[in-house]
Amino acid sequence: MRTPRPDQVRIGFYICHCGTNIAGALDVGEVVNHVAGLPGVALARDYKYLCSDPGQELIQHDIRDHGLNRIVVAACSPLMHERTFRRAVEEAGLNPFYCHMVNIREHDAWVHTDRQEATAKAKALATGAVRRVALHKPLETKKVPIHGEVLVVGGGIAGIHAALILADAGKRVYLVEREPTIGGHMARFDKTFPTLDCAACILTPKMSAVGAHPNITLWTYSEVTQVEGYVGNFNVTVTRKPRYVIEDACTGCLQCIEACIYHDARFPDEFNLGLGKRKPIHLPFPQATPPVVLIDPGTCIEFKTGKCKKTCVEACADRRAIDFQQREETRQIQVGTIIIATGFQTFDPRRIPYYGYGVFPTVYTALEVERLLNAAGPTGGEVILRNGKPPQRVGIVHCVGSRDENTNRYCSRVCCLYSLKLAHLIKEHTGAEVYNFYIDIRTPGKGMEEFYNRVAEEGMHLVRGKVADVYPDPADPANGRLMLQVEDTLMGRILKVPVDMLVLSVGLEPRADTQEVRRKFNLCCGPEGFFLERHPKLAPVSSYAEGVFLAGCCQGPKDIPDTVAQAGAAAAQALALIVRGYTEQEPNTAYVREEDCSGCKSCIPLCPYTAISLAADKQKAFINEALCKGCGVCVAACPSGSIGQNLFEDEQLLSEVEGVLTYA
Amino acid sequence: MNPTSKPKVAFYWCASCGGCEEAVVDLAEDILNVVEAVEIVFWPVAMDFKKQDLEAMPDRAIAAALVNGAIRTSEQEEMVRLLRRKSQCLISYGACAQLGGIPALANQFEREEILRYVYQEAPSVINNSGTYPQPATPHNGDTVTLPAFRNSVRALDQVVEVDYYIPGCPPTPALTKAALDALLAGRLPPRGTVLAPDVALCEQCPRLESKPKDLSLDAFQRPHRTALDPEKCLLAQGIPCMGPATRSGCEALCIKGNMACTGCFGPTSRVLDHGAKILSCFASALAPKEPQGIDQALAGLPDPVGTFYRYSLARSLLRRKRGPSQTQHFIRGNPP
Amino acid sequence: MREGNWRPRIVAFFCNWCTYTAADLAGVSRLKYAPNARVIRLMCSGRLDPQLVLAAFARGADGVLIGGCHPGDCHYLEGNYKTLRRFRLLRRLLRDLGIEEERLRLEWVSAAEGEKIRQVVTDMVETLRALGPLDLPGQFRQWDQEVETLKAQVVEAERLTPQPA
Amino acid sequence: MIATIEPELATVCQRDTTLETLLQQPEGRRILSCIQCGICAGTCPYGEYMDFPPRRIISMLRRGLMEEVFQSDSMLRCVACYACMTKCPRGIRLSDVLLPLVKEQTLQRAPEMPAELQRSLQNTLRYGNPMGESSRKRANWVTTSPVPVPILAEIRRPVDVLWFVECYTSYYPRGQDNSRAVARLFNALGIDFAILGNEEKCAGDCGQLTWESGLFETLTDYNMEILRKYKFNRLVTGDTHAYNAFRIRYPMYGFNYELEHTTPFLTRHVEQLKPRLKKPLNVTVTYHDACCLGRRAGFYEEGRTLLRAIPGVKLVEMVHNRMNSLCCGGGGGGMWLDTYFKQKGMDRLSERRIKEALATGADVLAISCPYEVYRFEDALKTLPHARPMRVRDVVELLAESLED
Amino acid sequence: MSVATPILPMREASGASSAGLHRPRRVTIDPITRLEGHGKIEIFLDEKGNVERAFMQVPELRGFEVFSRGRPAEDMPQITSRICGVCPTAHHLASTKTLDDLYQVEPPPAARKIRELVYNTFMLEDHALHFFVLGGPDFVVGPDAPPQQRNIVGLIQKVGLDAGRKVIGMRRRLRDLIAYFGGKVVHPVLGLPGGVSKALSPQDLPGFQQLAQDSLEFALWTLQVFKQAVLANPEYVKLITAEAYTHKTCYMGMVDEQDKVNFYDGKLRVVDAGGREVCRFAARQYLDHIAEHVEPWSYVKFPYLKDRGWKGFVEGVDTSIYSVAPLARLNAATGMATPPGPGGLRGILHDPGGETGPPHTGQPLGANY
Repeated sequence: MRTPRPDQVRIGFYICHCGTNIAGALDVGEVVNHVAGLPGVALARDYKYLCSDPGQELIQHDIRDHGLNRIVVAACSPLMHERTFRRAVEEAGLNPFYCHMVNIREHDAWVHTDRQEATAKAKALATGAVRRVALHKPLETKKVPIHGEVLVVGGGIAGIHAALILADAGKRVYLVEREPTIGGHMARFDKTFPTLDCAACILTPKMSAVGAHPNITLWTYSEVTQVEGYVGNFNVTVTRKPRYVIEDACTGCLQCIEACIYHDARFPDEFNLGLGKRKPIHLPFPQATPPVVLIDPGTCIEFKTGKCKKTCVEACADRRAIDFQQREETRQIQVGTIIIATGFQTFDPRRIPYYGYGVFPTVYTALEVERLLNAAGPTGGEVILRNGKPPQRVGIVHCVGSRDENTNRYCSRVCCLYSLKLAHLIKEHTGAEVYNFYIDIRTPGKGMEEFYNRVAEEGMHLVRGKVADVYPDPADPANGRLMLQVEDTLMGRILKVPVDMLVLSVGLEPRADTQEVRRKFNLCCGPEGFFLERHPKLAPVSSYAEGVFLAGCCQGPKDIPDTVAQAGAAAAQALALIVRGYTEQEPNTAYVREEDCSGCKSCIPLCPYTAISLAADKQKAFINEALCKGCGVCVAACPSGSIGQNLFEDEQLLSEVEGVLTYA
Repeated sequence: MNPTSKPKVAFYWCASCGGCEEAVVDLAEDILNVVEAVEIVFWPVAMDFKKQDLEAMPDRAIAAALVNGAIRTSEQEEMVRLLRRKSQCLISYGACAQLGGIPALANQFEREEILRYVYQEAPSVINNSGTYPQPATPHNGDTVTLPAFRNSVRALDQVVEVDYYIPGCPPTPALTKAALDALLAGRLPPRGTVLAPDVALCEQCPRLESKPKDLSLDAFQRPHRTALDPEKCLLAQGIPCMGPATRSGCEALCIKGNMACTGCFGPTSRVLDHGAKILSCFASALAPKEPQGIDQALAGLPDPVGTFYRYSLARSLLRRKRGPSQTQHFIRGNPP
Repeated sequence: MREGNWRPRIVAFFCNWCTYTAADLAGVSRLKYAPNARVIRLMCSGRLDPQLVLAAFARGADGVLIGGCHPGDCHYLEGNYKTLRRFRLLRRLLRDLGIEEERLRLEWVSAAEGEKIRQVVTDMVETLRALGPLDLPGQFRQWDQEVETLKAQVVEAERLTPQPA
Repeated sequence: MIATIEPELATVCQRDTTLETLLQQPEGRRILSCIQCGICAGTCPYGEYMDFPPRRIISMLRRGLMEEVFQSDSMLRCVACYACMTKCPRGIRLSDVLLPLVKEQTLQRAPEMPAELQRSLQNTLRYGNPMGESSRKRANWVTTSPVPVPILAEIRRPVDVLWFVECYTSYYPRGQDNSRAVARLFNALGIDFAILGNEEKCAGDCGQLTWESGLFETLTDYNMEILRKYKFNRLVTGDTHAYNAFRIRYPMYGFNYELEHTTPFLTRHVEQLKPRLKKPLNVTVTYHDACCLGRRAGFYEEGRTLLRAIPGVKLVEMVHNRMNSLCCGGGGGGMWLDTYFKQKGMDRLSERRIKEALATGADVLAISCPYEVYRFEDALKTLPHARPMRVRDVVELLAESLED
Repeated sequence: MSVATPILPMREASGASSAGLHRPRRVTIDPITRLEGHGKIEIFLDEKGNVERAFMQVPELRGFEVFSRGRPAEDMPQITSRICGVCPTAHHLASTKTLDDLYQVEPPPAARKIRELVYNTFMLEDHALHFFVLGGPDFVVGPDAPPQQRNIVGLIQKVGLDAGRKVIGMRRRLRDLIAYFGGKVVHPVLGLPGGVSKALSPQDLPGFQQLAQDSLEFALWTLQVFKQAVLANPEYVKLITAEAYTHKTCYMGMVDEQDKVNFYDGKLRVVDAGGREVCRFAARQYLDHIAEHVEPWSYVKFPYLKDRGWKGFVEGVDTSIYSVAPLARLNAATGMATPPGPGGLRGILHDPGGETGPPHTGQPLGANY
């Protein structure tokens, strides 16, 4: 193993106090003294906050004044600040990859209780790093070009907002939405808290902007089926489900719907959660974007029997937009960055049997009530129960499926506020007595507490207690009146509250197919199942996959303002990458030492990115640096040790192993 | 040219089989020029010089000493230290001296186990009085001595400083000739070099083209279980062939004999542990993904130590088996 | 290393994307566990060369812990499958060389499983404490005693014999 | 939160837990996390009759004001129906740990025990059954069984299934119908079974109504002794209370046999049983989920599977069913507190439940716990109802349909 | 292991404790040379200078029996051949035949022929090595020649380069045949249970046939050399037949059904010093007939005839010690299986000493040709 002569290497060792995070848990001075004595170490120092500007300047001065050519920083995790210190070292004129970090905070100070042991471990880890960095070679970060296009997955408010920002910035955006129209959950809401402005009024202009925007290619009723490649160079396969209507030809005149042989709408309308009816050929909702109808093969007679008179086709004779032969298509696109905005799904209250959802007709979920309240909804804004009568007494139960060991442990953050909003709207529409059964009213955010006071002042009954049982009111079981049994914990009395209508404020949870989507985009999931952000505080919209960003409720429950803020942030970060035009990739790619390679081809099949090929003329293996991701699998498998890996050379790792095993 | 001016050369063999001596004899006609060029002052297999002759020589009198065989007994250790003292250039000749060779497989067993089995428990031995070879046996007032039997087998450079290595079991005549010529002409590479190509055997293997670029094995085969295709790469047929991890230089003799390479030329200079390296290469080439499938695929390698460290156990990172060995189980007939 | 204050030393090779991040998460969540594991970061568990495992043992490690992503989650698609294959064979090799199989351990840990890091390290320290020290460097010194005696004599002899002019 | 046992905890809680030490144990730490949501009080059938429903008990415990709680008789009104524990969003094991501990202190401080409860507990201690019948008559019902019922003491050989019959199904006639049905079913399935007969004593679940009563201890030691005398693969019992005592409390005393209740046991053999169920019953049946089989043990669908296996049975559901079922009021000593409850002006839960059963218009109320047959038949007598309704145990209905 | 005990002048063993005249003197020969294997000879003389006791000590042990445990069966032929690098083919094929026995398989005729060809070729070139390189110098250069001369180098200088080249060339051609089939000549790899790993391709057959012819001539030429160098020299003949070099032991050799010498296969036949058959057994039953004796002064174990029991290092008709190698092969057989060439071997052995009866002369010196 050829190691440089010790006198050439002058190592600067820096250990950070990180306030008291590190200094509080281990003896920083002892580590400095120990490392100062190691071969090759020219300078060893500790400092309160190395990642601060003065801290970085300290290092830069030392490099110049003491002629240091290697830097070891013992502080937090390299995943946090390695880039920071490398940039600082580079500015001081030293190759950034002569800088190496030692994780003595997350892996040592924060997780060990015995101060002596933690100090010994810090010394060992530092020794390992010092020996390793002595063998580091100068490297250049690899600049990988970034495609200018962006893929936005999910057409809810998050996807829409992100797409618009990017498109307005002049970038080409592919917006892929699984439903026939964009709009997501927000399109179903009536009003939005706390300002009570109508959801459609603030959403539809953005939707039509998306529909009309030259830079946005909108693919609704489509799904991403495969993603390959890496940041800057993703090639994505999108499958477009057949609408049996040609998008470009249809102008949304809806003649075909009238002409459909089903005179009246008979089938449950998914958009209105089954409360309203629709025909086989239908438009999800009036402001749907693109304003293009679609035919549901499950209910259209032509698909069942093939003998329908196809009156719809006649109605669309001139434009001939209807095409029963339409088949599923797949498209390949090349994008530089991806924004995941796949949203959430509401908790299915059937999982809590004692609320009687699906058993008692007068029990509704909050989303269904949003449709009832909505002027464009199935009842034209009239809150009419399934038995046709308006309710006099309405109970709203908070935290359905949230803050509960048996369902979801987390608080869904938005239910209290939308429950108050529903309470206000129901009272406004029907004048009914409204009871809100809550555990804690949580109103974080601007204008929320004021909204709570305003709604309370309108005479809502706020009962602090979780509804324990729901059963038909023994007094008149006939017309669906329900009895809610609940303890008012502030009064300390069990109440039996008769209501005509029960609204369940269901919480937000990850979509059912989260695991499948996670694998496609190489993401990670947190313990509750939402996509895991790279860092909860410092990188909330970046994911673990480089160049893939998260926005909206797919990353965790949040309200519309936060969702839009995140969408903006994700768009900004994507834009940052695109504008820069390249991403810097750690130069940790593998390389074949040609004179040593025997051409035994053992490495070739191991590379999942097919980066290794046989140089035909020389019968030697060759690694295409652009394709190589730096996993190092081939390096470990090369039987004659002829493949090296930048930044993770065999001798570097071996010296690190020797170092960490020394006894401090 | 009077004999004294010719450079003196010595050959010696420690725990060896004499195959390396044969390899020197196999220089055939070339041995004549060698004999012309040098004066062999010590070569037990072919010349009657005695230990005292060696001891009588002044230090560093021998230009080059080629020592083969691993170090197993104290006498061998003594001889190599003596040869080191007497030679300017000590050359490790053959796999045993370089890596421990096949005798080093004994490092999987303890000293007492070996002696007890060889002299007591072997089925052919009748030794009711329980005699064992003794370091000293008295004989009317005098004693007859035997060297000590070390607990571990060592490669040459684990006992004395070694200048060059000529690999192989045995080294090929061509390799030996090239080394001797280089020695005589004084054009020797830096100390510690292995005098053989530093590239794996596949480069010289006639079957390299037939090795697929997407080899993915479902199982390792045992040579006597499959009909061996004389043209196709043996590893591609599932036979564990150490070629990819072993130095070239032997011109793939075993493969020309239609059998797999067993790794006698040792690893390339960049490899720290021959066995671990080939294990990594073989395991990475497997196809199954879950543990049971993998274990089934690996059933074709029942003896990892014997296959991967056949010639290099003494120079492996772990050097020998630790703690009480498994032999007791063998002796009572139940496998470990 | 007297038996008294011996503490098992574990070299932990963690994959950068999953296990190393989980260890960071364990840190961020302030989970407390034994300080015996010293973590070395690799880009993928597939980068771990069995030679490094043996080198770790040979240089004094009492146990080696390999951390990789769950099968199917590897950031490089299949790196962890190769780790699993090498691991199954390497354990058998170690067993045949008298090193207990429990000293080498492979765990799949995803980025969100900080708690699993705590459990695995704590459990492995217990196992190693039961197994006792491996201390190969000490074994090597002990094994080499048998050649030290003769070496001393030869050096002594060389010192005594007058060198020819 | 079904009363399952945490994997890492061998039993629900250490045996020697007291209210003082409770908060240091894992179960106690969970109590500290109670968010006072009131669902336990809300769902408690007698919630409105309690000064200190479970929620208030926890808040008083956390403030150290338990003396005041012990003075009130709230915990005497707890019928251990597991509703509060099942719905608790923090997963606190109220009915298993906290409430029995409080009930014990309440009883110790109560001026005098309700007479009927006092007598039944003493009977259980002295005669091994709450009825006070002689333990030598426990196996008399065997003579009336249409099929042979082997008794372990007589056959003296290992058996596959040890059938732990329990008190109500041994002594009371309607209980004996249940036993005879079970015997016929075992016989039809060719099960190698035997009973302890007179050697059997009450498993003591209801006696256990208080956490650490000496009574329970003596019964447990006795039963463990008897069980150790014989060799068997699995212990099957028709009594849901005994089943849960064996499952949750007995492990603290070393019980680790295979254990099953008759309902899930028969469900496992339903395919074998179906061809033998020849006689159609042609009745509409509504199934009452016994608290100790449903909420406490998690067996909801098994009873219904058996009922659907019977030809001519139409199954209808009551409003309160499965995990939201309404208790018959017999648990936690409630069996012997009817008079006491009446004095306190509390309506009887069995009547509440019967009303709901009648509302379904079913002919038969199917039950799966031996306590319920008396309570519901008694409630049917006191409640005026137009359509006649029979109360039958699931096994009785199966036996009715079984070919001779 | 072919053992030749060279004749050496008595010489004061250096380092031997010869202090004081009355103590018996001692001669140490360390190491023994011109043979394969390590050895040391300690000779103790009585006052009159006669040999009182001699020890032939083997100072080396590797323990093949132990470290072969746990190895896959099919690897054994390649491991066993490392017992000896001069006669690897013998051990290799012996181990291969054991695998045939273990797997209960019979090699096809072609494979068997290849094995026999390789083995016989090996016998020829190995004996040539002994006759010319190892033992030869004693006769050609003379036993009293100085060590610098008494070796192959001295021999070639005496008999001249072209004879030397003839020997070296012939051996190389023979060894190339073995390398053709076995991949390598030292530690061949052809042995597989139930056959060999490589076949003979037709175009190479003529070459080998020619080689067979040349090797027969070479053998006869060697015979002439033996006659001129050894038999023609009365001093040597006297020495060979001298009492000191005659061992009357039992003789073991492999014979075919007709009791003719066969190198590859057959039964092992043991005759005693008087030529009477002691026993005959298949190699598989070796444990019933052969046992090993252990002495404290040597790492080697001493095989002996089990039926007769260990009787110490004695010779004569009823000793249990048996010798192997060429002389024993002849004594144990009734003759060679192939017709003798002109002036066949039989003639040689009869002339000296003129004893009649089956050629069981005990001349170990002669045993090596």
